[in-house]
Formats: sequence, structure tokens, C-alpha cells
Amino acid sequence: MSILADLKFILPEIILLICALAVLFLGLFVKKKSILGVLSLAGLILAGLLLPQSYISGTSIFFNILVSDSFSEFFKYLFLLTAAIVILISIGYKRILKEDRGEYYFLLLILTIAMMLAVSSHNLLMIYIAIEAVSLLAYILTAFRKNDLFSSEGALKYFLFGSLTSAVMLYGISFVYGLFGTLDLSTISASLNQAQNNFAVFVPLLFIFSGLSFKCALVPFHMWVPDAYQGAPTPVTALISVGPKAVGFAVLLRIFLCDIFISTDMWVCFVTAVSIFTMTLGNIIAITQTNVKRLLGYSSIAQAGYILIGFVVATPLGIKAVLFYLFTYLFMNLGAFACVALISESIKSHDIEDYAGFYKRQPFTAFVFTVFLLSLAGIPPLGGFMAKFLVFAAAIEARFIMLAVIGVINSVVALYYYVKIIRFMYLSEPKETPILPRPFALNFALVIAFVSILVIGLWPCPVLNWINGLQF
Amino acid sequence: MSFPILSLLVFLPLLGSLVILLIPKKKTGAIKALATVITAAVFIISIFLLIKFNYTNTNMQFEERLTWIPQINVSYHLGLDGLSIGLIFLTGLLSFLACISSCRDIHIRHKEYFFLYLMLITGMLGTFVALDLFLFYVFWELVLVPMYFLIGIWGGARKEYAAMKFFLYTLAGSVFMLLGILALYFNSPVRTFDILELAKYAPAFTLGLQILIFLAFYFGFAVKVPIFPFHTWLPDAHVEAPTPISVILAGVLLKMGAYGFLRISFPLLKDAAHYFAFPLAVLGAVNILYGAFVAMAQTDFKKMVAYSSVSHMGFVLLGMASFTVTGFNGAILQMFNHGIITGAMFLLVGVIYSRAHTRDLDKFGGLGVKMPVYAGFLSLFTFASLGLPGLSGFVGEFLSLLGGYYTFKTVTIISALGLVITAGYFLYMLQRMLLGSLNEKWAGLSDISKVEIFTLVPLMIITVVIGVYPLSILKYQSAAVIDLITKISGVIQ
Amino acid sequence: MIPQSHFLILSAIIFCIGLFGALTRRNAIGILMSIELMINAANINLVTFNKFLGSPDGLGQVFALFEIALAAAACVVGLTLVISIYRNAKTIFIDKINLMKW
Amino acid sequence: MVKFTHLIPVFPFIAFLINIFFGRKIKKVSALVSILFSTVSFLVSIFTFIGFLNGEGSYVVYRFLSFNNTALDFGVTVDALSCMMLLVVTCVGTLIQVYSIGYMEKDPRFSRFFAYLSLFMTSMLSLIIADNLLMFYMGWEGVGLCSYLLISFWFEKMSAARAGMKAFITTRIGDTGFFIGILLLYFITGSVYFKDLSALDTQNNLFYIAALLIFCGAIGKSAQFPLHTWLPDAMEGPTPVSALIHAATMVAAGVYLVARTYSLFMLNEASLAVVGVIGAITALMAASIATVTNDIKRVLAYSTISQLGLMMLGLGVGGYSAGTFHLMTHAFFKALLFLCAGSVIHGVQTQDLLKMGGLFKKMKATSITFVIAALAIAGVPPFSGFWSKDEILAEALNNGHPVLFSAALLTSLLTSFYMFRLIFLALFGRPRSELHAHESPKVMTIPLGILAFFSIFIGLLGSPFTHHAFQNFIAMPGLHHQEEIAVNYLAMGLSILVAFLGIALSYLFYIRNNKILAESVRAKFKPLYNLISNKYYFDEIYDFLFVKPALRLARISSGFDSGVVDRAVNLAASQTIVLSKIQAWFDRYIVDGLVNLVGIVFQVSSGALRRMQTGLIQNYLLVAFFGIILVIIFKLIGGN
Repeated sequence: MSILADLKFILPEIILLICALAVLFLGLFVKKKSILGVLSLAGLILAGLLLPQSYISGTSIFFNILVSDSFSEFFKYLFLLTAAIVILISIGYKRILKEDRGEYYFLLLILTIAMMLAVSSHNLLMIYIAIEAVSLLAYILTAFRKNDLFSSEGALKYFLFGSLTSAVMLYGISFVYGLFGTLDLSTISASLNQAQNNFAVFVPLLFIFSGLSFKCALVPFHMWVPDAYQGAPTPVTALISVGPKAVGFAVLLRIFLCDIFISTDMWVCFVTAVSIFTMTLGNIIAITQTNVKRLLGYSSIAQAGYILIGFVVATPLGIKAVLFYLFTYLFMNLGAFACVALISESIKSHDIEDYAGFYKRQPFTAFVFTVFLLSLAGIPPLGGFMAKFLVFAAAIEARFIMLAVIGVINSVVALYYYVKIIRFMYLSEPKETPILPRPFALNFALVIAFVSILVIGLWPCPVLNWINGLQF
Repeated sequence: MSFPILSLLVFLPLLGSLVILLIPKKKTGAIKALATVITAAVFIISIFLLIKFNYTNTNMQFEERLTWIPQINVSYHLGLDGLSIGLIFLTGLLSFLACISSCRDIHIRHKEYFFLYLMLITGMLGTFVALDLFLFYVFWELVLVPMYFLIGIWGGARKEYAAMKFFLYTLAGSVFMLLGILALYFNSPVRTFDILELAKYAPAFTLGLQILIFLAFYFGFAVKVPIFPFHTWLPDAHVEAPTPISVILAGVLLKMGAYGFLRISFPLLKDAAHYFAFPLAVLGAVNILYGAFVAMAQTDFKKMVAYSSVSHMGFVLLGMASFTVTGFNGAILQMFNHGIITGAMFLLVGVIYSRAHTRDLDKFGGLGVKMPVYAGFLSLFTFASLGLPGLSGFVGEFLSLLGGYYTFKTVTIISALGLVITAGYFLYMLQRMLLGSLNEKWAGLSDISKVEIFTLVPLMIITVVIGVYPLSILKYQSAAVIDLITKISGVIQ
Repeated sequence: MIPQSHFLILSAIIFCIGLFGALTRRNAIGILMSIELMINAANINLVTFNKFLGSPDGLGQVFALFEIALAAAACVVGLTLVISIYRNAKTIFIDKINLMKW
Repeated sequence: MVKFTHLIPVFPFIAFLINIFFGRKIKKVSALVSILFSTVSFLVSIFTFIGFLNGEGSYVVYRFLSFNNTALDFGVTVDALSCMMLLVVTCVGTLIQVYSIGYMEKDPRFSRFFAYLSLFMTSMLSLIIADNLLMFYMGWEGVGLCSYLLISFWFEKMSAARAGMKAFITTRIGDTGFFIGILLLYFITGSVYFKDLSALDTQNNLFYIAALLIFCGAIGKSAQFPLHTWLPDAMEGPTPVSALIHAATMVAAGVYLVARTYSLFMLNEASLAVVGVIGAITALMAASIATVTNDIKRVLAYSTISQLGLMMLGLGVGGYSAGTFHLMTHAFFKALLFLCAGSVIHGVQTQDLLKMGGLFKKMKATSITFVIAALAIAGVPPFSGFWSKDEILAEALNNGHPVLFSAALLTSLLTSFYMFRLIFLALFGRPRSELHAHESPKVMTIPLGILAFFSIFIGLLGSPFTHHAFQNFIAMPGLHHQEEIAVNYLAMGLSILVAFLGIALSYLFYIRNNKILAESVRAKFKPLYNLISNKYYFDEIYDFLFVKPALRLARISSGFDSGVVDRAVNLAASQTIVLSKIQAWFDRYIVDGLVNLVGIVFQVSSGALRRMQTGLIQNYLLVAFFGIILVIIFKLIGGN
């Protein structure tokens, strides 16, 4: 099989690349910048349409570096959706300067490609490169508001933290290579089975896990999250709260599905502890936050803790729960950040107290924001509930009862701060009521997310069917 | 499949709430009219169900079953039996009356109010007819969100605190219930959420497992009932909530907890239920006495009524813990009666509050002269509430105690002392409200209006009718109760 | 021939120096350099293993090459960020950069 | 024959509904409505009585409850006892309602008053015809409710409002015992029907307990020792109410209850003894208090307590027919006494005996009937009270209860003494203050006349002249009939003797105004006098036993005025309130506090944990690094 023949498997990525270059190029000439956004969207949609034709289940391509399977297809859809919604948010987001728009969309699309490659890679080398690419692009996007100290500071912290952990991860990978003489995941797992408990194997794997934990923002690799989230332009915050996190979990899953990391008590114990700490710490610190973006940052840390439950239990249901959770999380988190973007446009503040009486200014935004927050809190019949339900179901099924109990207690604690935002929006009266028009694209993004959340909550069958049909 | 009347019943309010979203905010008249029509329709459907209901049949009636989420065996399964028919009627009635009261009592943000209010009704009705645990849980939680807003936006001085407390408290309880549901699901040989299906498998679980699951459900239900010491959300929520919402809260929401015990905990986890019978009875007695004592010390009229709810729900608990036909009948009847009577009490509190803008009992006095009709209603419902024979409250308490006495003599005798304390604080309230010389401050108060009378009269009629002829409502449930007891205990006691 | 362990110890020492530097340097550029050290430690490992495993595909070396390129890219991004922060905050001492906290 | 007995309570209920809903429209007509319907009840009662004589019996009306294959049907009891009570209550009730037209004439809540009276009639009549304990209990509580409503009828007066509440709660204490008794009885016998009680013949200690618990209810309702303190206070209500409820009918319900469940008491001698002893204590105690009380209505109230005690005594010594006979005669003459007192109060606008005097000339009709009633209660032959009281004395003697007999005899002495003390102070002698007395209107005096007629002659029904017709009529069917229908001349003689002795003594004291004698008696029996005039220090005893500890705890002693009768109950109530306050505090700060504490813990820990986020990137890195090190250390320690 030749490399050229393999190209058809990465057709969507190629389309995106062409689109990205076109956007970058057109950005220099086009006056009406929204065209760039539309063009990027068109590229994403086209890529999405081509996606089903571009894979044959379980084919290894490019010398086994990439694999084309339904698992990666799922995540590719997820990233395309994420990118599309983020672009919709960005189109109306005025704090990104017009002259930078071309680069902005370019970076977004390239980031999407990197994420798509990361989930289809089946080799530690490729995994490392793709993740590094995702990170670098995310740093740049975070720092995109050049003249904003918050933006630069957040990006610098993000960068330093990311670089250090990726160096650690790389160091771990180098040892894995030394131990097994290969970087291919299946080959490693074949020779790993005997040596799972070995200390020499454990530490490199731990290093790799650390690198991925940074992506997933698990405790104690979570500390960049609030700062980066607060500093980044809100659409970018939306993106990095979903995209790279999903990449982290996808790669974790990929490695995990190759029987690496599992079946030793030590790992289970360790990941359980990480899961518990992640959700508890995230939730508790979120309680006293006053900046909405920071609050949502901590909330996304906590969400990662719930998702990790699916890993801990290591059952088919657990895996499905993780996928389902990520899929739902996409909509609710992007939706929430879209609302934050919209609201901050309107009131020029991220302070929760300034959200007072927002229901009067923009009833629709306040309403959907409430729905997203409630969904994040796991209130039925919204999608977030279904996701949490599956995660806890997996925990109960595998008899991780303590974990489930801590999880549900956490979701109660979480309710407090989600409702705090709602309380300010609905229960307080506004200081002033200028009603700003909502950009159409943003509205559209909100509607998509809102409808998806409702549909996932009330009629999750299609998503469940899809996930059930995935081959691992 | 026959006409899905239960779905119509449950989703009609939701439909109404969506329609309300389409009505412009300014047209409050249209919004009120629509909400009233919808709740009236719900009430009519509930009466229709009452008429059509065959009470000799212990099976589920008007059953509807559709697949919902086949991947995890969740079905959309609704049904009605003797345990729920009374509560459906109660919900239909109270939501209609509270809606009328809302039209008068709510002065701001009508659109949102009625939107949430109708959603709330859907949640409550759904909880009582759902036969699938997943669906049950969805409806159960669906109640929380509208309730949060209804207390939080239209409530009193400490509304935000009360609303948040209510929300967190009940959610904390119900998430444990969720774990219990999952434990049932995964331990049953056939993985299903269907209550009727699970009833076949769950009783075979080991005692240890049953206890664990029972406790999980217990937290969920105990918060709602509420059982001491999980009751502290109740006085805050009741006091801060606007009148119609207090009516719904006390009238319907508290019943969801007790209903949960009867529908889920007892038939499914019968060994654990027997295991916990004594603690439940003791908690019932604690509720009765503790609630009564605390009620006595209150100076806020509404808070007093709220604590009296704690006390009254103790009888429900005691009746249920007895595991006798008598006790169960008493408990269900007491649930119904408490809904009617306390609903009326809160309406009456609302009447006086809307005029005097205070609920401080010490500030009233001698209102019997100024508001004779109001005094009449208040006295009637007070006496019904303190369990005066001939009025409905007595029958429920009597049967609960009778059942309780069969199983737990001492506990029941101690509980019976609660009757004296109850009489004490209610009369003390009457004395401070109606008797004595008129405080000149209230000389300008007008007596109860026609609309208010209209909301109270149906409750009054029911109170009296059940008091002298309890069979009128008991007949709907007795077959189901016998069936339930047979399932739980094997023998009828 | 120098045994494999010597290379590994060297790389470990470099890694630790880099880690120490990353954790202690106040200057952002210094931290950047320390991280480069850590990456290079990994590179030494990769090349060493390739050599001692004797794998014909030269995977370790390829990886090292990729890594050098990536590190360069990372360095560019890092320096850009440092410049950006310098423009906004007039400092590159990271103990001064704690606008966002708690 | 048509079954219509169950309609008897329905008629007054219709009157109640009409008056309560349309009272303000029909105004004075409401009295006519009430009277009309209770007259109908009276007529139906007569029909029932005739029906009973013709062999009609009890029957079932409707099914009240049904579950578990057992059903509880509500029916009516038609037997001698219920017929007697029906006739008495409807007759006295109707007369008192007629009287009330005059008495309540100027009251603004005229129709409300009649509505309550009708409701009372409903409850009382359904209590009487009840064929099971549950229905009985319903009526029982219903009369309690009406008693409450009517005592506090003039609720603008705080004392009236308090008295109503005190009455309700005190009786409710007894009722709770009664209620538990019903539960207990249900579980021993599986039945709450009276007819099943008479079929009991097994000896069982539980029956003894059940009997005592049921007697608790009677103690509360009939104001027996030690729950008697509410009745004197209940005199705050309008006088017709005192006459109807707190003299003739409701308070007698306790006696009726014991009579109804007599077969249960018969099962165990001890339970009967308890009834007798409590009755004796009450009778003596109340009678002695009555001798020193100066409020005309309170004298009558204590007299009522005393007479009720006497009835209990009668029942307790095995005199079933004696007790019920006295119940009947007492209803008439005590109602008459109260109505006369009401008429006097209506005339002179005071209740203080010491301010009255010489009213005989001004209020002829009232005074004559008053004297008749006093003669009746004092036990002067041939007035009705003589026959029934004599019957009790005879039973006590015949059945070998000398102590109880002496108590009853002493009570009789005291009764005639205090009764004539009242008569002499109020009606005879010189007026002691400026009073503009006037005779009451016809509508008040005519009922007095009718009642006076009954007070004189009703006793003859149970006298040897009619061959003890009443006793033969009332005798319990199926009960082993041990009552000798023979005249006990010793008892009769002593009875007559003490009656006249009492009258003579009070004549000496109050008409001859023999101050020296009075003073010497008073001096000689000073301790006793003090004891009695302080109502036997009941309040102080209650105070010491129950209240003082609570007082010390709560520092609320200043809130209570001394020497008031209701002190004990008030203090007990405040003790409860203190307890409830403590519990409320507990609820607010401990139970709720714990919940809030959880919230605070989260808040505080959140505040503390967020300090971890210093904003300095190297701290972040350090945390992450330590995370890795920690895991490695664990791995090293944990090994494989």
C-alpha cells in the first residue's frame, strides 16, 4: 500500500488544510471578514461530509502510524463540531481584531487538523507530535489578544506548564521505546502484559499519563486551567475547554484500549484517587469564584473528574459513558462559553455580580445559559444528566460504590455554584438594561447547542446507538 | 393501545407552558387565562380518571408503555393504581386552586411564573404515574428546577437562601436515590428500570444489598417527606415561597417522598423494609412530637403551619412503618388529607398576609370580629388539622395510629401524645389570631373575598365529606393496599 | 564501548537539571532553556536506545529528529509569548506575573 | 317501621348549616331555625322511644371504613340508655335554646351562637346514638369543639379565650387516653362495637387497662379529679351554654361513656373501684370548694363537678341504674339552676353572690324555680334529686361500700349546705348593693317553668311509687342483674336527714346571719377552711411537681399571678411552650446549623483551597511535580 493510496483516508484533513490556507490567504484581501468564518465553516462541513467515506474500519495507514477506525471517526466528528461551533461563536465576537481574523481562523482549522490526527494516531511518536501540535496552536490562540496582559499571562502559564509536562511525557516515551523497542501501541501492549507491575515500566507510563493529564486537566495538572481560561479570548476558552481535553481523553482511551494502564490494582487505585481529587477540588474551589470564566474553568476540571470515573471502572459501559459524556460535554460547555462570550460583549464584565438581572436584558440568552448550566449540573431531562447517569451507572455496575457516592455528592456541591450564576441572572434585578443585539451566528451556535442538549437528554438513542456501534 | 390519557394529563401542562412562552409578556390576562384553563383541564382529567378508575382491580390501569432508550432498557411506562389515583386527584385539584390563587397573588413576571408553574405540575403528575425508575427520576428532578425559581423569584425576604437550600437539599437526597436506582438495575437478573418488572426480582436480593439500596432511596425520600433530621429545608422553603407555591409544596411535594416509599422502597426491598420498620416508626414518632413542639414555639403563622406539616407527615411515616393494611390505608389517607388541609391552611395564611403584610401571630388578635367568614374557615381547617373527629384529618391519623399500634405499641402511644400538643399549638394560634380584643391596627382589614372563598370551598367540602364518610376515598386505595401488603409481608395484617 | 547505562545516567542528570531549572528560575527565558534541557535529555535517551537496541528502522533517531524540530517550534512559540508578556507587563520575571490567581 | 333514629343528629346539623351560612341574612330568625330543628329531633326521639318500646332495635346506617375484609359500619344504638339520653338532651336542649332567645337578645353574633348550639346538638346526639367507640369518639370530640367555641364565644375577653383553650386541651389530655384505650380495645377484641363489649366475659388484665384508659376520657370530659380545673373556668361562656353543655349534657357524656361501656368495667372489680373512688374524691372535693365560692356560676360549676362525681360513685359501686338515673334528674335540675342563675345575672348584671340579696321580691318567677331546683339538688323529697341520690346511697350501702357511702352522704350534706347558702345569699336577706334587678322576659321564664316541672316530678319515675319504673327500664339487658329493687330505709332516712341538716346550717349561717357562729366555725376549722378556699392547693401541688423545675429553667415565674385557679394549667402550658422553644432553638441552631455547617465547611475549604492557586506558574509546576513524585513514592512503598 502506497502513501498516496493512504491519502484518501485523510481526505477531510486535507480539505481542512486547503481551506485553512485559503482562509489565511483571503484574509489578506477580503474586507468583509465574516466571509472567512463562513468559508471555514464550509470547509468543516465539507470535511464532515467526506468523513464517512474516508475510512475503512480498522485500517492502518502510513506505516501503522495512523489508524482509520470508527473510534477515531467519532472523535473527528466531535472536533469538527467543536470547531464549527467555536467559529460560529467567533464570528460575532468583537474582541478579536478584524485584521487578525484570517490568522485566527487559520489557526483554528489547523488546530482541528492536529486534533483529528491525534485521535487517529496509533503510535507514540505520532501521538506525541500531534499533541504537541495541538498544544502549540492552543498556546498561540490563547495569546491571541496581543495587547491584553491577561491573555499573554494566561498563555505563558499555559505554555510553561504544557512544555514541562510534555517534556516529562517525552522522557517517559523515550524509556518506553527503550524497554520495548517500538512505539506502536499494539506491539507494546503485546509485550507489556507480563511486565505490567514492574517499577521500570510503571514510571515511564506514569510520565506519559502525566502528559495526558495536562491535556485533560486532571489534578494535580490542572492549575493552568483557571488562568488560561480566564486569559484567553472567550471563544478560544470554549475551544480549549473542549477540544484539547477531548484529545487528552481520546488518547488516553486509545492507549487504554490497548490494554496499557489497566488490570493492575495500583493503576486503578491511582486513577481513582486522581478522579476523586479532580472532581472534588474542582468543585470546591469553584464555589467561591467570582469570575464566570474561572468558575467554568474549575467546573470543567470537575467534569474531567466525572469522565475519569469511566476509565476507572474499565468496563465497556464505562468506555461508552466516557464517549457519551465527552459528546454531551461538547455541547453544554461550548454553549455555556458561547453565552459567556455573548454576555461579556453586552456587559463588558466577567464578574458574576454583573450578571444581575440579565434575564431582562436578553431573555433568550439567559434562558439557554440556564439550561446549559443545569445540564452541566446534571439535572434531568437535559443531556448532562444522561451523561452523568451513564458514568455513575458504570461505577455502580463495576461496584465502585464509594466512587459513585463521592461523585454524586460532588454533583450536589457543583449545583451550588452553577445555580449561583442562575441566581444572579434571574433572582436579582438589573442595574441598567441596555439590550444589545445578538449576532446571528452566535445565536445559531446557541440554538444548536441548546437543541442538542435537549435531544440528547430526551432522545439519547441515536447517540447511544452510534457509540454502541463503535469498534475498539 | 387505547387513548394515552395519562400522557395527556402529564404533558398538557408542559404544552401549556410552551404556549405561554409564545404569548407576549405584556398580555398577562391571556397568560393567566391560559394557565387557569390548562390547570382546570388537568383537574377535569383527574376527575375523569377518578370516575373511570376501577378500584377493585389491583393491576395498573390506563397503562402506557413505549420504548424510550432501548440501549439501557428504559421505557416510557405510565400507569395508575390505587396508590396513585388519590394523589393524582389531589395534584389536579390543588394545582387548579393554586393557579387561581396565583392569578391574584402574583404581581410580577407573570409569564415566567406560569411557565414554571405549569412545568412544575407536569413534574408532579409525572412522578405519580411513572412506572419506570428512570422516568420517575426524571420527573422527580423536573420538579426541582421550577420550584427553585418559583421560590427564588417570587418568594419572601430570604427567598434566595430558602430556594437554594431547597434545591441543594432535595438534590442531595435524590442523587443517592439515583445510585439506588442504578443498584437495582444492575443487580436484577434482567436489567430493567421497570418498577413492576423489578418487583419480581428485587425481593430476592440478599438482605445486605437490600439495606444498602433502601438507604440510598431513603435519603431521597426522607428529604422530601421530610423525615427528621432532614426537614430543615421545609420551614424555610414554605415560609419564603409565595402562597400558591406553599400550597403546592405542602400539598403535593411532600407526598412524593411518602409515595416513593410505597411505590418503590417497600414493594421492591421488602426485607430491608421490614428491617427498617422500627426505626421508621420511631422517626415517625419523632416527627410527630418534634414537629409539634417546634410548631408551638413559632410566632410566624406560616412557619407554624410548615412545622405542623412535619408533625403530620410523622403520622404517614408511622402508618407506613406498621406494615399493616390499616396503617397503610391510614398513611395514604393522611397524605391526601394533609394535602387538602394544609393546602387550605396555606391559602388562609396567604389571605391574611395579602391584607396585613405580616404573619406574626403576636401582632394579630380579635380578627374574629373583623373577619368572621375568614375566622370560620380558619377554625374549620384548624380543627381538621388538629385531628378533630368528623373532619378528614382525624380518619387518617386514627388509621395510622391504629395500624401503628398493632405493630409498635409504645411508639404509637408516645405518638398519640402528639395529639395533645397539636391541639395546643393550633388553639394557641387560633387564640392569637382570632380571639381577644381587636388590634386597632387591623380595623381596616376586609374579610375574605369571593375568589378566595371559591378556592377554599372545594377543600372544605372534601374535608367534611372524608371526615364523615372516609370510604368515599378509601375505596379507591384499599384493594391496592391489600395487594401491596400481601406482596410485602406475604400475609395480611 | 561506553555502556548504555552511562548515557542513561547522563540523560537523567540533564533531565533533573532541567527540571530543577524549570522549577526555580525566575526568568521566563531561563525556564524555557531548562525545558529545552529536559527535551534534550529525552532525545539522548531515544538515540541511545536506538543504538543499543540496534533496531534497523532507526525509529529512535527519527523521533529525535522530529523532536528537535518540534522543540524549535515550541521555542518559537515560547519566545513569542515572552515578548508578548514583556510588551504588556514590562517584565519577564515570572514571579511578577500573577495577575490572575485564586 | 321506618328507621329514622339516625336522622336525629341530622336535623340540628341542617340548622347549623343554615345558620352558619345564612346567619347574617336571617338574623333573629336563626333562633327559630335552631329551635324548630331541635324540636323535630325531640319529636323523632319520642318516636324512637316508642319504637324501642315496640321492640325496635339498633341498626346499621352506612359503611364508614372498609379494608382488609373487615369493615366498620356506623349505626345507631337504640336501647334504654340511648333513648333516655336522647329525650333528655333534645328536651333540655330545646328549652335552653328557647331561653337563649331572651338571654342572647342583644348579642351581635346572635345567629353564630345558635349555629354553635345546633352543632353541639348534632355532636351530642350522634355521640348518644353511636353504636361503636369510633363514632362515639367523633361525637365526643365534636362536643369538645363546640364547648371550646362556646366558652370562648365572647372571645374579645381574653379570659374567655383562654378558658376555651384550657377546656379543650385539658379534655384532650383525657381524650388521648381514651383514644389509646380504643386502640387497645380494638386489638384485644378486634371490634369497636358496643354490642361486642357486652359479649365479653374473659378475664384479661388488658381489659382492665383499656377500661382505665377509657375512663381517662370520662375524667377529662366530666371534669373529674384530677382534670377538673377547666370546668369552673368554662363559666366564662354565656350562661345558656353553661347550662346546656357544662351542666346538663356534655359533661354528663363522661358518665354516659362509663355507662355505655359498663360491661367492660364489670369485667374487673378493680376498674369499677377506681371509678367509684375517683367519683368520691371529686364529689367531696368539689362540694367543699363550692361552700366557700362566691361566684354564682362557679358555685354551680363546682356543684356540677360534685354531682358528676356522685354519678361516677354510683356507677363505681355497681349502681348502673342509680348512676344513670341521677344523670337524668341532674340534667333537669342543674340546667334549671344554671338558667335561673342566668336569669339572675341577666337581671342584676353581676355574678358575685356577696353583692346580691333579697332578689326574691323582684324576680318572683326566677326565684321560685330557683328554690325548686335547689330543693331538688339538695335531695329534699319528693323532688327528683332526692330519689336519684337516694338510689346511689342505697347502692353504695347495699353493695358493701361503707366508705364510699359515707363520702356520698357527706357530699349530700355539703350539697344542701352550699346550695342553700347560694339561695339565701342571692334571693333572701337584705340587698347588699345597689342593684336594679328586674324580672326576665317570658321567653326565659317559661323554659324555667317547664324545667322546674321536670325537676319536681321526673324523679318519681324511679321512686317506689312507680315501682322503680326507670330502673327496670334502664337495666342493662344481659347484665347479671344484682340490683335489688328494694327501698333501703336507712339510706333514705340518712339522706333526708343530711338534706335538712345542710339547709338548717346554711340558714343559721346566712339568714340568721350568725356571725359569731360562723366565725367560730371558721376559726375552729381554720386550716381546713384555708385548704378548701385554696381549692386544696391543687395548683400549688401541680406547681411543685411539674412546674417549678421548668420555672427555674426558664425564669418566667413573674408571668404568673398567684392564687388563680388556672395557674396549674397555665404553668403546665408555659412549661410546654418553654420546651417547645428549646426544641425550636435546637431545630434552628443544631439540626439546621449542622446543615448550614456543611455549607460553611465547603465555603471555607473553598476559600482556603483557592489560595493554592497563587498565580505563580512555578508553584503550579511544583504541585504537578510533587504529584508525580508522590505516586512514585507510593509505588515504591506499595511495591508490586
